[in-house]
Amino acid sequence: MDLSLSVLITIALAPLVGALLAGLFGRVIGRVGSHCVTILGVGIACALSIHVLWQLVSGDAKNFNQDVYTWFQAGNLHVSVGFMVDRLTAMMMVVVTFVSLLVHVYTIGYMADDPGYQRFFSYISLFTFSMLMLVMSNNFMQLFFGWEAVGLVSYLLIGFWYKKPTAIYANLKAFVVNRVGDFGFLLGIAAVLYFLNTLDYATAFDSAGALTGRAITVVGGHAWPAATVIGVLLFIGAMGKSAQVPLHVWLPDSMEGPTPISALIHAATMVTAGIFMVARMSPLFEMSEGALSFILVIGATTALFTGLIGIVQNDIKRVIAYSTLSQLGYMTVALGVSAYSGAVFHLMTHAFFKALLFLGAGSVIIGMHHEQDMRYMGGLRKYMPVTWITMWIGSLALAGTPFFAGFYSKDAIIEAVGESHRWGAGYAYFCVMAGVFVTSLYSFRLLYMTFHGAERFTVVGHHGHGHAAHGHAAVVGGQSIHSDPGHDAHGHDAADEHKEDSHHTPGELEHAPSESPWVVTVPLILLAIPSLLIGFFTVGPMLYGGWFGKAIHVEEQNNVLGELARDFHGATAAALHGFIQLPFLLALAGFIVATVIYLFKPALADSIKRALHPIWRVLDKKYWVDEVYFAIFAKGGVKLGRAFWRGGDAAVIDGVLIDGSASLVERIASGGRRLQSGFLYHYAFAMILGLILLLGGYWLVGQG
Amino acid sequence: MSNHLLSLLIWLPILGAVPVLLAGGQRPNAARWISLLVAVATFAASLALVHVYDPSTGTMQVGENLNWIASVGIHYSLAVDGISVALIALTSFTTILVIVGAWEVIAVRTHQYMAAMLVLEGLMVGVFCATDALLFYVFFEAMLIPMFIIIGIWGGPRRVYATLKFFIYTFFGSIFMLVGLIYLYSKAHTFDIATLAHLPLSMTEQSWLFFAFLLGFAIKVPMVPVHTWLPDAHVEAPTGGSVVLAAVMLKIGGYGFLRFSLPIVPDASEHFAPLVIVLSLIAVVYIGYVALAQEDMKKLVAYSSIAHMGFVTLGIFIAFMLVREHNNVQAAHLGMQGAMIQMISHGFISGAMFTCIGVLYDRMHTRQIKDYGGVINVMPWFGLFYVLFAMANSGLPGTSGFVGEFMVILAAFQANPWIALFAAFTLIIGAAYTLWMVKRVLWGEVTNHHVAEMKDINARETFVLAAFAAAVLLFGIWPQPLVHLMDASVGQLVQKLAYSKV
Amino acid sequence: MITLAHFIVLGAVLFCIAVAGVFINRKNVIVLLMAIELMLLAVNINFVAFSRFLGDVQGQVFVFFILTVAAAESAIGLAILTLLFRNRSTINVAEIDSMKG
Amino acid sequence: MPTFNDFLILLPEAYLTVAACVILLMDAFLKGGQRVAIHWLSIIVLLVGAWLVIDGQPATAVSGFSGMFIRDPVAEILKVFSLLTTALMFIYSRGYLRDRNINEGEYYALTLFAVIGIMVLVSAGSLVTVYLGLELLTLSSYALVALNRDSKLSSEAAIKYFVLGALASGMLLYGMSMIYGATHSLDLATILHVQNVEWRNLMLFGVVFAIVGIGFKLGAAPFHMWIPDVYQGAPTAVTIFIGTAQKIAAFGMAYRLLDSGLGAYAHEWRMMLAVLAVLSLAIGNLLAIVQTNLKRLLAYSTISHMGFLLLGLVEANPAGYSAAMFYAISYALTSAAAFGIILAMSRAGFECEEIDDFKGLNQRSPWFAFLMMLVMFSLAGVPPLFGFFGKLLVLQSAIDAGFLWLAVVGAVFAIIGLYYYLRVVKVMYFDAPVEGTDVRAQPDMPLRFVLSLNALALLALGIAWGPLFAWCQRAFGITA
Repeated sequence: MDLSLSVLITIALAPLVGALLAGLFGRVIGRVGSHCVTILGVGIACALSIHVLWQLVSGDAKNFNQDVYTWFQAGNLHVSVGFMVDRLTAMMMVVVTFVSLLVHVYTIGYMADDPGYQRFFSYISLFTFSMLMLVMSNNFMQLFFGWEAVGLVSYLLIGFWYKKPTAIYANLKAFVVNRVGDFGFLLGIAAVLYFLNTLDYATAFDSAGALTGRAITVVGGHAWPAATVIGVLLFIGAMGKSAQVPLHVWLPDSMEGPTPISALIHAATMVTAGIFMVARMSPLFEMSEGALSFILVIGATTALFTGLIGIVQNDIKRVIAYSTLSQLGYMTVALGVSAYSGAVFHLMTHAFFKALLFLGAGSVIIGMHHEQDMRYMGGLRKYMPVTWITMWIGSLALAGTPFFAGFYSKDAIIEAVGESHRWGAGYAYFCVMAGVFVTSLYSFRLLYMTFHGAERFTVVGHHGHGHAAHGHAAVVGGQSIHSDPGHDAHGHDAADEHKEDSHHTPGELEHAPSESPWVVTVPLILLAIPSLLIGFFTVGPMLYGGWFGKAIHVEEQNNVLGELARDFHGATAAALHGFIQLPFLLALAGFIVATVIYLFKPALADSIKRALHPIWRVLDKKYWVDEVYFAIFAKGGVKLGRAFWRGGDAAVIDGVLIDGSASLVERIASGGRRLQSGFLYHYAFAMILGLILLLGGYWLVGQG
Repeated sequence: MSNHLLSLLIWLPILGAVPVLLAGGQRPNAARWISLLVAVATFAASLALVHVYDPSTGTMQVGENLNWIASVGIHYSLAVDGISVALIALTSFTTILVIVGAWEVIAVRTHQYMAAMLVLEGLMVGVFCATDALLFYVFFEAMLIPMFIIIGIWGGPRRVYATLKFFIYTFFGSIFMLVGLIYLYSKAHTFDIATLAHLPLSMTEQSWLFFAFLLGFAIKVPMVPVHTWLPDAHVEAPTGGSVVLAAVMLKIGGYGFLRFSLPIVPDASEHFAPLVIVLSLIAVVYIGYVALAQEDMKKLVAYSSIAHMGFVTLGIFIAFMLVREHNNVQAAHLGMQGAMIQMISHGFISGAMFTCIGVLYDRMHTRQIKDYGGVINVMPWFGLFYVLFAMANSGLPGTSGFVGEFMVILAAFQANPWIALFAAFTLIIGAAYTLWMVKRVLWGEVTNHHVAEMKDINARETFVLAAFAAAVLLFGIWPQPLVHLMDASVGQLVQKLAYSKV
Repeated sequence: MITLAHFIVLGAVLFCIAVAGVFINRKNVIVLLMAIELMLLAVNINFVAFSRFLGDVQGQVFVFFILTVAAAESAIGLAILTLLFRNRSTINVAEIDSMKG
Repeated sequence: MPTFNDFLILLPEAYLTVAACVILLMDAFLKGGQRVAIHWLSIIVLLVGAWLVIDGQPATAVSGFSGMFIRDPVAEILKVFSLLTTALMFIYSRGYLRDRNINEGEYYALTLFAVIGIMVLVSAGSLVTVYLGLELLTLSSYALVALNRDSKLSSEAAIKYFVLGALASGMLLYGMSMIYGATHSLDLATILHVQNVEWRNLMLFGVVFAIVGIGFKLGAAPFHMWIPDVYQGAPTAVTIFIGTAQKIAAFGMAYRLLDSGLGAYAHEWRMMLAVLAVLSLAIGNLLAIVQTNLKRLLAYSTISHMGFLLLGLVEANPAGYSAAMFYAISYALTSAAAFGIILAMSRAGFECEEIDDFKGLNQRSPWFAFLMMLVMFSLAGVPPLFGFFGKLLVLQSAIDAGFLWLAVVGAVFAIIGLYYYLRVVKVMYFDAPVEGTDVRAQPDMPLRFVLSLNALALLALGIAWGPLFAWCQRAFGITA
């Protein structure tokens, strides 16, 4: 039996309904009411999504593509809202709703005593709705709608603690930087309409062939292939959402938001929208070598250089954030070499283990009473075992240990790059290889600094719970750590009472860390399972089995995965083979280095830092990208605006033209009034002059 | 009834102003209720118009024609096409909200304020349905009088400068338009726009006429560089004045381009389309930056209005390029449609933005951004609306603000990618200045005790904002009804573009 | 032999003197009245001369009208003059400038 | 020999002459309180006169006294409106005169004589009649201006008016003498049809001098110098007469001389009128900006309006004349209302003529503020008020006449003009009233009522000006 439209509509709308109820009537239905409705909504969506995926996988349902209603019909251009569901979509739907569901549950614990409780649930449900609209869309307009809607929710959530200066700075930054991407994306859509004359996926993909030979002169005289223009423009959008260099700057700052949304939006789902989009558009991207090379280089750069920054971070969430950037880089690289299913595969595995890592980090933060600086942690494994183990699983997956989910996806990408002969593939190969080492280095550094070694915090039990760390920004090693969310998380209810005990010194806890409640740990466990297993079970079909069918289109000559498929003999074999591969050795190296420095000889860390100080500084300053952007775009923009305003509007137009001409008239008038001297003889003289004037005039007329 | 529906729409509010005035300053409540009644009745009539109007053909409909000045051949002739209908509905809708919005806010000489608003409404409706050039001009000019009074009496400290600037600026533009119209009359011996549309004109004549019209309408829109009256007028005007000004009056400029420049001087319009397009793009980019630098909320929104109206002129004149140079009727249609949608949508959004600022102003009596901060802490519901409208203002999909700009950019790309590129720049700069304002006003800790004392919006304000919000969301999520209303008419306009007079 | 031209020229000369008298004189208003009378005389000379040389009597009739009106005119002029003197106790043209600009 | 018919044609004028004399006598005999009778009587006289004019109007133009006196539709309209505006002025002036104990009898009688002068002037068929009508009008006006015996300003105004007026009429006469010399005739119709004039230059000199006379009467620059001082100095009750009926008369004079007489030289004189128009527009509008005295401001605005009126004349054809006449009438009615409001606001010892006297009028008496606003917007030519359509028509005739540049000049100065009219509205509506002053309209019911009608008529005629304009057109033989 085929997919029914009503089911899909339900999937999309259920979270929206939940969001509206919790948002508008939060006060009425209360905290419990709010999380019930939203969880119910997302739960329904998740269940139905799994059902849909099952229908598609079991093969008794055809791909679905149908309009729901006409958005507008201008002339013969028909733009509608509708759903296109194939295995790619269904997989995304499941990932989104599943992670979202777990995050909802997790939030009950994490936000337990936040006054914005209802608001938060409303937001994340709204996000789920937007994300579903994005992935289920069957046309570019709706895609853009979802694209910006998730941006909006991300804006709201990053700024959730709207009293925090850093948070409201970060959300503005995130939205605007994303808009830079959307700017390109919108132009890309315009280009699609221009060349393919439709905004509908199916029609556009079918007629993609029409692009060959079409060209457009963008920069003076030089004609560009249509496909390249479209590809690059669309990908600029992806660069914004998926935080690719140079538009990556917003993602680390987005950590100002509560941890659950870091897991949901800034790791698992939203940031992968770009990857999904490119995969979805594969028929278009396949038309252009140029665009793909562009993607390849951008992705590779992101993969390596953002990873490097991760090594020097001390804020546990930021480490994971940079790791996310780096992993997104990997996915992009995969796209760049036409290994779309590889990218999507990594997207999926990453969604699980990265969400796991974030939620784990969140759990640690709860345990540490909202301390986020790893330098004040250590030895936590005995306090919070569940978190410890699950974090290990997540990190191993991230580092690409054979048999773990991450291994299959990442290894495939690396090999695919190796296979590819596309321009830039060499550079990309180096980057991803080096990236492996970097990844395992910062992953294990995080584990050791958090769970192992000596405790770097002291328990001084005099305050009541919740009045813990806040209002401080520990300044260590020249790096400032933004004040932690916990402050405000607990701060709203009794903000002023908190004022006086802001003498808190980092590393002091009121009472010993403890394992988080079940609402937190259960999601961890539920995420740990797929992080461990999903790769093993799905790698075969997804990567090499052509599981996505026509959803992903790869030109024959680009089909690197096809090459790999030939020497793929099952997941187990692949894993065993993996142990003697270069990537594993690099990961191992990273593991060893991390172990030596951060587990056995912590002193080494500082001495190395001193030894490599210039490099450390570059990384610590994140290559100064933020500073440069701020100076040029933010400050520069305002300066330019003020110049335009004062110079252009005020000075020239108003000053000279408007008020200038007005005062000129005044001056003429006050000069002219002197003619009216009041003396009779002047009056008479004027008349005589007039007479003479007319006589003269008549002479002229008489002559001419 | 329907054969006099348009007259009803014009004269009901104008005559309705008389009892309001008679109610006098002593009985402000009577004045309020009467004017609300009149406004609602007018809105009902406009809905009836929407109902009567048949969008399938897109021709001029519901016409009336009286021989006004037989000896000169000036007619009192009214008719509407889809575009007029939409704008008329917008006008009557806005007026209700303005009157409700001014309920207690306007305490001095309430009756005069309400009466002025009603007269203004009637005249604006008249502009939108006049098919006789002189009748159009009469409404076009007469409109200035009530607005002059509104800004001048109930305005801010520099209201006199602002209102004189507004009046003279606009008059300056329209007087040359009048000369142009008279010139046309002396050739055609009629002011009937439809007839003038078929009057053969040499390129030279067309060029002069084009600039006469351009001056008249560019100032109204307003386009760079004749926009400087708008920020002053907005800053000084009372909230209601700003709302009407932004929501409806500016549209009259764009509407004028459609009714005059486009059909009467098509070749000149084509020839000078690049000029207008460049000016529109300057409006988007340059004004965007200027808005970024504003410290006064109203000025900021005023400048953003200029930037958004840039899309209207862009959409209209891009259509010329597309039809004449690329012979791409489909895209021209899209661009024109986009311009129309943008007009309506900007009506809602700017109206809402100014209402929001008015709400803040009524509580703090300052419009300086720096005086605010952390308003969300004390006014959560207000914050909800404010963020919504801010997002709409920065063109978020799902709000009406997106639709028009989306269409125009798509169309512009087909004429020339660079035009689209500059136009799309609004995505960035628009988000930047709007959300930066939101950040400084709404978010953050409560900055001072004045803010701390602010009360959240009351029922009346909630009603007004909710009404705007409903419109913004409806046409954002489902623009089709609006598009359908105007589509056939737009189609006809686009047909006319191809027709050359030389 | 005196031709029409001579009379015309005479008239013109008188007229110019009169006009000059109006705007050159800055002393006394009386002089203005005289200048005006002179102007009318110049006109009369023209009319008489023309009617004489054209053999048409209308001109001379007109002259009678002009003379009568001139009388009335100077009467009113003098009346205003006395009024002026009563109010300002001066008839100096150069001092009558309380309204200007 | 004049026949009885000739006297019939002259009936309205004759009637008014008699009435004027009667009023003069009554003034001599009536005592204090009874004087009111004179007021109402003279108003009735005017209205009856208007009725006589319309009632006895022959279908086609007729002339009497061997063509010296013409009675045609043009004359009819001009007479009717000068009589009506004069009646308005009587109604407005009563309180003003009493407060300043100006001799009412003389005022009414002199005005009536002046009106007779106007009537003769506008139906003049020969240079003689033109001159006589003109002098009757101006001589009475000199006296009227000086009527306020104890006022320095009004005597100064009177002397200036007198000297310059005499100079102007002297020039006019000089021109007439030349025209007579060149055409051997004083009869306008004959002059019009004289072929191949000997001494064409003489003739053209005549035209120039005639234009000087007309320009002076209109108050067109550079023959406008008397206007500001006379407007300001004269008692407002007289200024209103110069501002209304006399403008109609001036148009009539221009029409009679230029078209009926010198039509053959249109090519020459329209150029000259164009020059005068530009000068008047410029000087009038520019100098009005810097005025602080409302009467003086209105004086300069008159000058600019005469500039517009000339725009109509330059077309030098029936269309243009009808436009110009329409403009003259619209201006007369508007300025009647303007001065009416000044009169209504003035009280004993208080001339409400400074612009600042109107501060905050909207708070003191909103109704009169509203009326004044209508007047100002009508003067500024903002639709839908009467004044706009006058401007519309004259601009149109300028364009039809091929004077597009002139129309543009007119438009430009209309913008500058707008500014000072708006300033008055601004003062009334946006400024706060001056403490300690109490500017209110006189409690004179007839005045309030008629003044309101007059001002509202500007709005009403703005909406329904068709019939009036059609009437003007018919007068010049245009049938729509």
